[in-house]
Amino acid sequence: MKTAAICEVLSQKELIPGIFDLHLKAHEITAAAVPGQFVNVYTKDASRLLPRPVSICGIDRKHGILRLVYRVSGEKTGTRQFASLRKGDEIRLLGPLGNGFPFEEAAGKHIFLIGGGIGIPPMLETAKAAKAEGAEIDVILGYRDLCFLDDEFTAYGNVYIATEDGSIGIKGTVLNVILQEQLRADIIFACGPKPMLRALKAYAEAKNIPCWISMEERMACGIGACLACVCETKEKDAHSHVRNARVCKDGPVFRTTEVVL
Amino acid sequence: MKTAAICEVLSQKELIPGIFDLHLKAHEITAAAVPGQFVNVYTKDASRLLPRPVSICGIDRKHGILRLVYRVSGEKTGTRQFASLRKGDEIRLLGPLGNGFPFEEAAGKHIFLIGGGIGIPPMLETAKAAKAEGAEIDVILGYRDLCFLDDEFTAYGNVYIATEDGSIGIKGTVLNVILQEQLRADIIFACGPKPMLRALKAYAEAKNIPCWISMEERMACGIGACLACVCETKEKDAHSHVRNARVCKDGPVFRTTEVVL
Amino acid sequence: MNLKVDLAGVSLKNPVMTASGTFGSGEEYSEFVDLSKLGAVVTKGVAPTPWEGNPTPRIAEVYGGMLNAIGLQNPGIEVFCRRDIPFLKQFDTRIVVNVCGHTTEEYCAVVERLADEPVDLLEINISCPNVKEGGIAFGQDPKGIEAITRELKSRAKQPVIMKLSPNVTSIRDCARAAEAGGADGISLINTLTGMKIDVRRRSFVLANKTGGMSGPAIHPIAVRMVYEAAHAVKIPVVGMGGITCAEDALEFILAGATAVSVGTANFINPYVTQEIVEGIETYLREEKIDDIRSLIGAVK
Amino acid sequence: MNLKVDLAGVSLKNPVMTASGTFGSGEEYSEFVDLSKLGAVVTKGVAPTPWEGNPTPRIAEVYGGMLNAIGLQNPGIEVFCRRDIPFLKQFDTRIVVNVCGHTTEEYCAVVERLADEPVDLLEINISCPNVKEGGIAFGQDPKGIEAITRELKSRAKQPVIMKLSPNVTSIRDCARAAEAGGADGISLINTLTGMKIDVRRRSFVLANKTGGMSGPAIHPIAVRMVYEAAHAVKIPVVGMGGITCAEDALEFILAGATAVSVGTANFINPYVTQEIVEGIETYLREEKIDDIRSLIGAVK
Ligand SMILES: Cc1cc2nc3c(=O)[nH]c(=O)nc-3n(C[C@H](O)[C@H](O)[C@H](O)COP(=O)(O)OP(=O)(O)OC[C@H]3O[C@@H](n4cnc5c(N)ncnc54)[C@H](O)[C@@H]3O)c2cc1C
Ligand SMILES: Cc1cc2nc3c(=O)[nH]c(=O)nc-3n(C[C@H](O)[C@H](O)[C@H](O)COP(=O)(O)OP(=O)(O)OC[C@H]3O[C@@H](n4cnc5c(N)ncnc54)[C@H](O)[C@@H]3O)c2cc1C
Ligand SMILES: Cc1cc2nc3c(=O)[nH]c(=O)nc-3n(C[C@H](O)[C@H](O)[C@H](O)COP(=O)(O)O)c2cc1C
Ligand SMILES: Cc1cc2nc3c(=O)[nH]c(=O)nc-3n(C[C@H](O)[C@H](O)[C@H](O)COP(=O)(O)O)c2cc1C
Ligand code: FES
Ligand code: FES
Repeated sequence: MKTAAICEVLSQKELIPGIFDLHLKAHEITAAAVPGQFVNVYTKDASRLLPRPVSICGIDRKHGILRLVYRVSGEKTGTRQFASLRKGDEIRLLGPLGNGFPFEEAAGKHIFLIGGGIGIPPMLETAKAAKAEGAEIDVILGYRDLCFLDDEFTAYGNVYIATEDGSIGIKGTVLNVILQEQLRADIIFACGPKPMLRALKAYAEAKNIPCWISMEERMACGIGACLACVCETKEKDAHSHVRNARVCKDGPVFRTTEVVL
Repeated sequence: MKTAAICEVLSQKELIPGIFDLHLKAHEITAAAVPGQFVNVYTKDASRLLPRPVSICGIDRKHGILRLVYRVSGEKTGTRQFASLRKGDEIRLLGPLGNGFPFEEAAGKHIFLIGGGIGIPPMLETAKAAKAEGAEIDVILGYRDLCFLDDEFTAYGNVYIATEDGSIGIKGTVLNVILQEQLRADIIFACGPKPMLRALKAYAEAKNIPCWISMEERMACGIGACLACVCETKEKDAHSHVRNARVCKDGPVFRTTEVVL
Repeated sequence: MNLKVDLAGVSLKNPVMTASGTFGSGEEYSEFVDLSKLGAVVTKGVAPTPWEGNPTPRIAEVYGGMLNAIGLQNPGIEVFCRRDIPFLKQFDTRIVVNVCGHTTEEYCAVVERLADEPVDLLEINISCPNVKEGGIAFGQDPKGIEAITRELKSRAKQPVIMKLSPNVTSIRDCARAAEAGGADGISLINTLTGMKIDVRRRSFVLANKTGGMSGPAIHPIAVRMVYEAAHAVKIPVVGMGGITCAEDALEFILAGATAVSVGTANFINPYVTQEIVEGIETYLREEKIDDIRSLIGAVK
Repeated sequence: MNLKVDLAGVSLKNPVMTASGTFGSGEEYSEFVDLSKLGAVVTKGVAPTPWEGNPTPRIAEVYGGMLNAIGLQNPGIEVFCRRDIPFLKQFDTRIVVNVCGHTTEEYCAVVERLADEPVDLLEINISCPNVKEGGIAFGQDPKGIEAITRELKSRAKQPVIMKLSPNVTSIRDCARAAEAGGADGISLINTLTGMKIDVRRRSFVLANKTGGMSGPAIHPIAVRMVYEAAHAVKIPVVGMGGITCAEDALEFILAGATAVSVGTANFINPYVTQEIVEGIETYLREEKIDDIRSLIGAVK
């Protein structure tokens, strides 16, 4: 069940410059959410109307606490406004939205959980869920330079890090990690920038490893009605029969074999 | 000197339902302000752009404290937003604007200070200034039913009250008070709804008493540039030479003999 | 208290409809709104065959609104009849099918295909700014409007509402042209053509360069056009553009609209259509007005 | 770093001007802004004789903007020449006089009267939506635009910029008409005609019923029109409509404007024009661009 709700801010802190960690009271949303889904976040300022889609980073069903980790994308942005939220403030959300990672596929398997940059947050709750399914997990995280959330992944698997400048972990991309460390997996779940997803798609398809990736597109409705957020698919999509699936509803998680990147 | 400044809220309380008393830190504005002037108040919400003109109710030059008393004019209004301001919040002001009452004319005279409804706030600082000039003051306040600020006027003169329903003071209008109490004055300063101003203009002109009134009109610039806020004058106005003076710059205070109501 | 209005011979339980393209075929929003509470559901534009629409990014946020250049992606009339009409028939609301095409023939094909379907009204989109052929090309020229209206009217079984473009010098002339062509009603406004440039990337934000502007920012322009159109023709007018609350909707009705459509606001608050119906009820009660019809065009 | 641009043969120290009618004749704003820092001051529209303008209320707040129906109140050209030109001459900025009239003759009278005044440019307002005669009546019809432009050009000593209305089907045609009539430049957009209704009082908010919409809400429409106009003609284009910051101004320049005018934003922040000049400087520095002229029309 999707709900539009006004949620109370429980806490917010800045993890590294520009990356914020927001905890919200959102009982109805956490009750329904699964890892890999996202929520639409609305600004208070009435001059900005469109939602900001943000992946769910943590689901605490027992306490009804939703965790979002997001990047402020610039000055005069909606996310800049979110960054000024304090304990006790309110913010409007719509969610949970989209399909989530098929973590039940991970049951008993060896899996890669791959996150690049601001694509890392959704992998955290996915790691927790996959671990609960008994998966054996290699977590591979790609950063520009400064790391965030990496320490929290150690509870769920082996954590490998790549940084663009090599300041931490391996210099290069997540793919450099896989090759250099000679890692292997039965299944891949990933979220990150398009070039990373493209490289992983090629890698996974070459090795015949089932791979699911989370996609990004500009959104308006967030629920599949407006057709703003499409991505190209190999086959005709179920909705419009034209090879343009809706990221917000048919995704954001797709099998790499379904989509054209 | 007019300044546009972001001001800190020192306190805000609700005097009677819907009427708010706001104290702001506004050194530059208080340094320049005189009674009867006003400030433009801007909303935080970027979807509402025009300023709300609000008369200056109190000027504490020593501490740089500006006092505004205003009415919330409805739901979904800018003033409704102002009403949610708390100590420590910030709000953008432009001021001081307009000309103010010529309280120096009151020196040693017997004067009426007349306020009707939300026209009462500017009369408070005017009372203080007139008293400092040695005027003898009759304050006549008209309310619908509930009174506000009335107790504060007692420091400056005799206070008479009229209410529409007669629940407090004399039943009727401020003019009923003057007639019933047989009050007399050398000079009148007034602010309030148009029908009241119209009645006072007639009264003052019949009795040949110099009378200054503060006018209201929709404003955009607040400084005389846009020509939104005009009122009809008897003679050609100084700016456009067409008998349309600017309330924000040539007023808001006019001699009754100057304007057509 | 009566909320019922008559739109081109079709009785709506209240004047609140959805704006085409913002509400899909109702399914997605049925999770939030009881569709039976709405005057009508207006569907996304449908063409004779599936259309894939424009490349992404298809939307951009602008001050008080958005630009869209979806480009009328749709599954075509066959899938629509098989899937979307039966879905909507489950609800006690009117079905308005929004029709698009590249050519007069394509519009006609859709209209003819719908002849025996349980559809209440047709809204003809001759004002989409985001497709190369068809769309706005038809809707900016009074002669073109009259011609296509006449063609469609000769084929349509259901009443025909022509959806007009605001990107014109004289909305009055366009409204009169639709009336002259035999339209049973007109609806307006479609989106205003806009553009957004990313000054850092020095490129257009939308893949399509331009897009249609919608949302509260366009409301005053839409109200003016509805007022002008309503005073130019005798056929009923559907008002839309930037409605976010009951008061916004009532402005259109007072300006002369018989019904209204709510678009972009759905994206901000998925419950909004039903809330607007409730808000109109509250208004009528507070203002002691018995019949909403007494408000239509009441401000002159 | 060069901020200078050439507008119809007149060199501006930077491309930031004020929008007519929002800045008076500069005096009021000179308390906040150093006028010598601006590319030009564009004055309020001036007619041959004093005009008293429309009844009040003349303005209304709308979402992301405002409606105005000032109706061109102005003191007439004689007072203007005696009082406002000498005031502006104190500053090191260009003087652009905005000209209005009810008839072609009235426009001509102002233009001729200004022949020997120290005025740099003339901006001809043929697009005011708020006066009964003149104004927009001239500006919505390409033939009319060409005719009045030709008439004025034959009399004007200064370069002539025709100010176009956005309330048209084809801004390209209007731009081309101005060019054909000999205009030295065009400026756009004037306001979009809008309406606001007070649903509780059931009356128009403006005494004039309709008003011109301005402010950030109209920016995307204005950018689109400037882009279209700039690609339709060779003469320089002045872009305006909803500019509130340097980025908004730069969108116009990238779309093809040689200079920009800032209007409604002055009412919200009286320092804004100067801040925009500074913001453009910062942008050029950050983006390592030497010459603003390389940005004009750079996004295609
Ligand atoms: C399914 C999904 C999940 C996401 N999860 C996260 C997350 O967990 N953490 C995080 O930091 N970011 C996430 N993003 C990206 C995030 O949505 C954008 O960074 C954000 O919308 C930018 O908004 P803004 O207010 O900073 O920028 P503005 O420039 O103010 O945004 C203007 C408009 O553009 C949209 N927009 C701008 N950039 C993007 C983008 N990259 N993707 C989609 N819309 C965009 C905004 O939503 C808004 O509508 C996710 C995106 C999607 C589609
Ligand atoms: C010189 C002057 C002094 C004033 N002093 C006071 C004061 O001390 N206390 C007080 O409570 N009110 C005062 N007012 C009235 C006050 O400006 C309006 O009540 C207020 O602007 C309404 O804004 P809103 O946000 O409540 O309404 P909204 O409906 O949100 O306002 C929409 C727009 O209309 C304008 N507007 C609406 N009503 C008025 C009005 N009556 N006069 C001018 N503009 C209006 C608003 O400024 C805004 O631009 C004064 C007005 C003027 C002109
Ligand atoms: C994303 C989106 C898609 C749209 N698709 C259509 C469409 O298919 N057919 C149509 O006639 N109008 C379409 N429109 C226009 C709307 O129906 C409506 O006329 C316009 O958005 C103004 O109303 P609003 O401001 O309430 O959104 C679309 C609008 C948006 C925002
Ligand atoms: C209060 C007001 C008065 C205006 N007066 C004039 C005028 O006298 N002549 C003119 O050509 N344009 C006039 N305009 C239009 C502006 O110059 C400008 O074209 C328009 O407002 C769009 O710019 P903006 O959104 O930055 O305000 C006026 C606009 C406003 C808001
Ligand atoms: S955002 Fe509307 S369909 Fe995805
Ligand atoms: S508000 Fe602009 S002249 Fe008074």
